[in-house]
Amino acid sequence: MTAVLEKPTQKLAPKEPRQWKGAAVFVAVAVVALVVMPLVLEPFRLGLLAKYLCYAIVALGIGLAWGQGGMLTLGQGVFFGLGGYAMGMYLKLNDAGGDLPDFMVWSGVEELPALWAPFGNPVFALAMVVVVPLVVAVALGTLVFRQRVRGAYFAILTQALAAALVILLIGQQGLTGGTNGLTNFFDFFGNDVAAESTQRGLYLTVAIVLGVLYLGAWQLVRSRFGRLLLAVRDGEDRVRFLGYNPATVKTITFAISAVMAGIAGALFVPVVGIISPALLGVVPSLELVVAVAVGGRFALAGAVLGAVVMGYAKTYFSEELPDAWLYLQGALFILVMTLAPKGIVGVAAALRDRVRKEASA
Amino acid sequence: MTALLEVRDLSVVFDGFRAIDGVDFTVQNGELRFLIGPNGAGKTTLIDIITGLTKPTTGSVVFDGRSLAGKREHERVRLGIGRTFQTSVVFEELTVLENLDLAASFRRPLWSLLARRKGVIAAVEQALETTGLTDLASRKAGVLSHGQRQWLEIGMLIAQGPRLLLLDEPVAGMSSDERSRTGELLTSIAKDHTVIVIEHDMEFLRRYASQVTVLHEGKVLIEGSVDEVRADPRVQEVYLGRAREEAAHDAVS
Amino acid sequence: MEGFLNQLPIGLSIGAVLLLIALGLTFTFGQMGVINMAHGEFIMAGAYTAFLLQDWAGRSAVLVALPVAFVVAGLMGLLLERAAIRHFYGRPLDTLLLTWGVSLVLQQLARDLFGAPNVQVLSPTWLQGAIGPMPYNRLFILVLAVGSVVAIWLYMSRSAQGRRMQAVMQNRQLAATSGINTGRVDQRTFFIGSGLAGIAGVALTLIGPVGPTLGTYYIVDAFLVVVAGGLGQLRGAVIAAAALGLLNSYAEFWTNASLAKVIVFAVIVAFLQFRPQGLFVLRSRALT
Amino acid sequence: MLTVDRLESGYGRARVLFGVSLDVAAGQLVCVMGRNGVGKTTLLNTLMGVIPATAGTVTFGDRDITKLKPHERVRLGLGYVPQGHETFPQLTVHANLLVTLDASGNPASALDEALDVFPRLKPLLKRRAGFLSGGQQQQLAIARALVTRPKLLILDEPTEGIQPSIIIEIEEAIETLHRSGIAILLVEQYLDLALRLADRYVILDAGRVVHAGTATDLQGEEARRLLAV
Amino acid sequence: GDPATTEGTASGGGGDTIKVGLLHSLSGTMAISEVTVRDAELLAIEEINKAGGVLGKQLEPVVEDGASDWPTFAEKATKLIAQDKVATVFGGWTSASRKAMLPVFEQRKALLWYPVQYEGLESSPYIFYTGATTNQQIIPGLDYLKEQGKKKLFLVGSDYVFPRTANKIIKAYAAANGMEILGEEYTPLGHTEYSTLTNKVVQAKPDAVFNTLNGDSNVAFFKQLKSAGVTAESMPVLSVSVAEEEVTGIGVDNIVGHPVAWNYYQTTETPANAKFVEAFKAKYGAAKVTSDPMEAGYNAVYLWAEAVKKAGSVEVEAVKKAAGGIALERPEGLVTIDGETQHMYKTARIGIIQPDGLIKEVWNSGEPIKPDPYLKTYPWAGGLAS
Ligand SMILES: Nc1ncnc2c1ncn2[C@@H]1O[C@H](COP(=O)(O)OP(=O)(O)OP(=O)(O)O)[C@@H](O)[C@H]1O
Ligand SMILES: Nc1ncnc2c1ncn2[C@@H]1O[C@H](COP(=O)(O)OP(=O)(O)OP(=O)(O)O)[C@@H](O)[C@H]1O
Ligand SMILES: NC(N)=O
Ligand SMILES: [Mg+2]
Ligand SMILES: [Mg+2]
Repeated sequence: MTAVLEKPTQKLAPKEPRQWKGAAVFVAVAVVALVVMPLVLEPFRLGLLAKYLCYAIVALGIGLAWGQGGMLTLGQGVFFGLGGYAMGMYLKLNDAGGDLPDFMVWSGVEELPALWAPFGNPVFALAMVVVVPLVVAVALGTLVFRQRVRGAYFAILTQALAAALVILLIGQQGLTGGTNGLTNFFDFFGNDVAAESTQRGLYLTVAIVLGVLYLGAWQLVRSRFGRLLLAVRDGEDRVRFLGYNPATVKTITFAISAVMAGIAGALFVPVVGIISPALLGVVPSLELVVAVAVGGRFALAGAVLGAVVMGYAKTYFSEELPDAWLYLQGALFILVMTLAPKGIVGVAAALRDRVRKEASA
Repeated sequence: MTALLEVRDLSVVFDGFRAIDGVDFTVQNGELRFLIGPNGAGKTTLIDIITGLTKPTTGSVVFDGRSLAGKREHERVRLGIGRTFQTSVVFEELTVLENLDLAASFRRPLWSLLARRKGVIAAVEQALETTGLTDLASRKAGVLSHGQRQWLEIGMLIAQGPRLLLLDEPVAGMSSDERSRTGELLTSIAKDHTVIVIEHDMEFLRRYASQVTVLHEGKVLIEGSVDEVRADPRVQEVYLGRAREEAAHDAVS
Repeated sequence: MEGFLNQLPIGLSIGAVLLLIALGLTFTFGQMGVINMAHGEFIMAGAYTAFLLQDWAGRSAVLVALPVAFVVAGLMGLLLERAAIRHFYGRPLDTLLLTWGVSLVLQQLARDLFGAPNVQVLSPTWLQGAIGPMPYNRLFILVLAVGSVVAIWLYMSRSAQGRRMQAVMQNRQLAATSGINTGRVDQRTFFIGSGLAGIAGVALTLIGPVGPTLGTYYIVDAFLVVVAGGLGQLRGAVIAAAALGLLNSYAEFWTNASLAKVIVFAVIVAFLQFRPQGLFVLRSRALT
Repeated sequence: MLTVDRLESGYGRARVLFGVSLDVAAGQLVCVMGRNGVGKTTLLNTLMGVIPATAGTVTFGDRDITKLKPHERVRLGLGYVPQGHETFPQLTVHANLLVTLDASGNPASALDEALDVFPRLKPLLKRRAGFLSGGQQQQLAIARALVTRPKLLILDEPTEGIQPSIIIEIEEAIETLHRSGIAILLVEQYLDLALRLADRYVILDAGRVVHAGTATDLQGEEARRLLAV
Repeated sequence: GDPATTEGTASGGGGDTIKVGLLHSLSGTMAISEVTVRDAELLAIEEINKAGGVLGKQLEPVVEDGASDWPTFAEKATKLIAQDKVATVFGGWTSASRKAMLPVFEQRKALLWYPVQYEGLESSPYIFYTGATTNQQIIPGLDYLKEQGKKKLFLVGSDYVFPRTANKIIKAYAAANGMEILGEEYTPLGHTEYSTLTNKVVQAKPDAVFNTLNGDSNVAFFKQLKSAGVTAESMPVLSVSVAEEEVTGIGVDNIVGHPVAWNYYQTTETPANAKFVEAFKAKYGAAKVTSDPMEAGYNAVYLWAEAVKKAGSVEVEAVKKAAGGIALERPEGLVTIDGETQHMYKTARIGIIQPDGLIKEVWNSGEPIKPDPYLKTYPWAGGLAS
């Protein structure tokens, strides 16, 4: 083939984006999170931060699935819950030390259910934290994406999935603890779960896990796969004609986001001390989507930022202005969606551009 | 030459309307085939069926000796069938380069896509040069004009390295100069690919086509050289609109 | 056996409730591509309208409230459309989140205006009683649902306004450049869709609680109807509501309320395997 | 009749038009030409109010319409056929025409007149517009604009993707309309067709008018050069 | 974190005031019920402060919102204890919220006063239960039905721990008392479609229904039961979670004549209640009603204050030790703290809903019943607490 159109006038030097800047910010944030926070925050507040970071892990997955892949999942709580229950079951069995967990006793269960038995093994339980969300997400993804269920249909289906799982969990009180969920934990891998040192260690663990997952997600987004994901988001049908199966791309991404949520759920349990169906429902799932939107859904950093900011805001307002929280949450959300659909990150970028422009003018 | 694409007794019915009605259609390896016919004749639908976008009601499509029945869109692309669309659809959020790169990468194993793109693959560089989009390589495809998009789509098609290219009105909306260059591009592509082009521009046809198939009301009306086809009274009747077409031709030449 | 037979009219009446709550949602989605999570709160507004009208209309407030609630909820919808939604056309998922924010605000507003506890709406004496297993008030809802469907269908297919609505939905920019005042059409559409929620709210006072969280009890079910029917498809919504009503009724009859909900969900997922876009799909040749 | 003065517009921060001025006198047919991507469609969209003008004015008759909404411009007598044979896909052909008719407030006869210009649409009246072929859709699109009885008809590449015989019909229709006194602003890529139809022409390049004149000027080498890349 | 609050005040007793935490759902589905309990607790605090406070110090309420979300209850409990260093917490409604808070109080050795009737089978050393346990509400309710000659029961409840446990007890009771259970149905919290359930109930033809539905579901249930033609005469529905507050929302029409079981009604005739109702209406409006959980919350503050006075300190272990045996005349009558179980001796009362929305007592246990959360004194309940 010869060049019959224009001759190239400029050789293609693959531009190096300002990567070192991103790396610098990441390191700075990591230092603050790992060194400064444990020093300046009192234990109770550090525990709260650990909780927000758990949410941030879920948000990261939502950012990936929704922001990058266009899959608005309103049922991320499902995977959070699956991870959380896997961890909770292990902790309960560990605490019970061979006896029946407390809730089974008052629920009239006489023998440890077969489903529970393997969760006494910590390795198995930890594996299930990843495997169960993965399997559910792959199964659901394969079913729905293959059939090209997408957009609003997908969103509503995931929402219904969350609602259904909550009902199912509540209905099986002897197996799941019902609405109460699993709570009253004592021992976390040999440590007193309520002890300050354990909680600090947990905080650091959550922060490190978040950092690692963030880097992984970042790499994913920058990769060809990430480009492909954007392409699927913007033109799923067209992608088929490039020789890719969009269902596979979406299922993989959805599964990754589900695994992230599962890991977050597992970390949440020792941090907060409870996992209950209410955490899996539509509302918490939606709240996290909102957080991602507030932070900026098109940037992974936005998702993480949004989760932390909204988590903090919720705590702050429920302490200071409990009656106003719903108004504030609603209003904040309306404002962000109308005025700043790209969220905090988008606003920041716009401001930076303006400052640059003025500086150069 | 052997047949690369064989369409046998193909029909498709939409809500009782026969858009394709018993089409037999064969394209040999290495051919540059033009497909013309009135608006609504079923040209796009035929391509839709070949590429898996529409399911035929009856009939078969055999590509390179293999039946395409039951194969999904992306599987057909993997067999080497590439197409462009009548109204171009490119990924607006991706740069021109990234659009081309994705088109060129589908044969890689999925896991290898997890690595970042380093540099520019040869096929992409080639496609950029061929389409003259090199200067726009790092621009988002969303800012391209209609014509530039069409070129980008052709570029993506080239970068896919398909064996059979199906182009649906590639020069629609282009200025005459742009048409010429696209025509030359097609001719050069056709040297080592099999190409089917749908086009309405008779001037373009006269310059670049040899074999032409005319569809009409879902059936093949005639197949032959450009001159044979143009001379056919039925083609003039249903497609060309004899009097003015001649007049127009005379006026220009 | 009698219990089994009774479930048939019960299923249909459940379907009528589902249809009534989903109708406005289907309408706004079908015509505007807006997924209105605040729909439940417009329903709530309708219910509170009936509550407020009791003061002078007494026990027949329900009747008086139907038109009033239509207008009240419609105006709320209009306000929402003007204030926010009009910036969101073509971004259905964003409207979903936006309107969720609105629903939170409206719930809290109701709590502040009417208090957190449920309020009392007494049903008219002439609606007390039943034919077999079918209470009059359920029958009333059934009639209301059927009537609303017919009215909307006539409006959409027979009136010039309805046609204009469809035009705007299908090609907003083209509609504008064809001389249609798209802003006006949007307002009207949202008014009607929200107004239907108001009617549903009045009807629900006959059978359920009237409080700030009223909307949240129905919204998921309403969405399921809309999804199963094919977003925005009137006949899809009708059939889906009836089918889900019957399914729910029999599933609960044989198992229990919790399992019935899970079964309904499972059936919908399975169903979408065959009909990924719901019962009725608007086909088009466009690629996404 | 239509006066465009130093019009500027674009998309977001990207400017596309950099001060375009042109006139269309009553009954005149003006052809806008230029390569792909020079801003022809953007110009027409700005004229119709689909995208806002960032500077400059558009005057129609003696009215400044720069700030009007698209539907208000239609009511003043601008008819628009956008690029890419646009329709209301789920409505029937008939409903496509009707909906435009009743938005314009014209009597039903306007619809019959439009169908007389495009008789091929008559057997298709009950079909859904979205399933028509490109050529059929384009005829519908022009017919739909005619139903509003425009004083100025704006057409964006009406022959794009259309079979030769229908191009001839469309060309004839445009000629007929032009002769009947309607002013026309036409974007067209086929030079010969433009030459046959236009009274005057305007050539755009990179968002600016680089050449304007009467149809006879366009025969010149200079104009042909400007239209080449 | 504000260091001033964390270091200065030790255990809520060091400053000029004593901080106490009030932790109820002020938002979400449970707000309907819990806000009223908080109001009653605030009233008690106000009254105690007016009377000179406790140990010469004023009580300072720190109000937090549990938001109808159990993990939030755990979090806010931690906050009240660790950050505000309150002397004690009054809070919770649902058993789930209590179960979520329980480990927090036990691990941090802090005190919770829980004011709602519940399913029993629990006795945390760091919780005082001022509502009824099962032998003070459910069992008297069953006794009443038995006495009325209702032998065939249908059990309807919300799907969570209290109704499920209550129904287990009811079934054991029925087995021992020659009663028959014709059906047992649970619906999710917030469920509003009761036509199928109603059909099942009507088809089963029970003598009475034992209702452990919670919250808004009661509204839908009673409305739909009424329109199916069920009346209090033909088939009484005994509820244990419907109080004065809920009657309005259900619509008096729909529930009039049906029995309920509690320890307190607004109409209960004691001098203390006359004062309570008057004070409550004066503070919150004449249209407000008082109910059993509100009274139990109101009592909790007084009982704690009494224990502090007796201990001479707000220190948790001292208060716990002092609490046993404290007896106060409360609106429901004499309430005595059982030091062993940290539950109360309470008088059981059956009432009938009146056309004015209030509840008229038709039966009471005569004297306060000793709390027996594990039903150890009921032979038929042997297997329940295993
Ligand atoms: N999905 C569909 N449902 C119903 N009818 C359809 C559908 N797709 C195509 N058609 C009809 O089939 C016929 C053939 O359409 P097709 O697009 O293949 O024509 P074409 O030859 O490509 O025309 P053009 O040259 O105008 O692009 C048209 O009449 C069209 O209306
Ligand atoms: N939605 C858009 N957002 C950003 N830039 C756009 C958009 N649409 C068009 N452009 C840019 O505006 C310029 C002019 O586009 P326009 O569509 O007006 O060109 P045109 O002259 O009509 O070309 P064609 O002959 O291909 O139709 C192009 O460079 C294009 O990249
Ligand atoms: N304890 C209760 N009523 O949940
Ligand atoms: Mg075509
Ligand atoms: Mg254009």
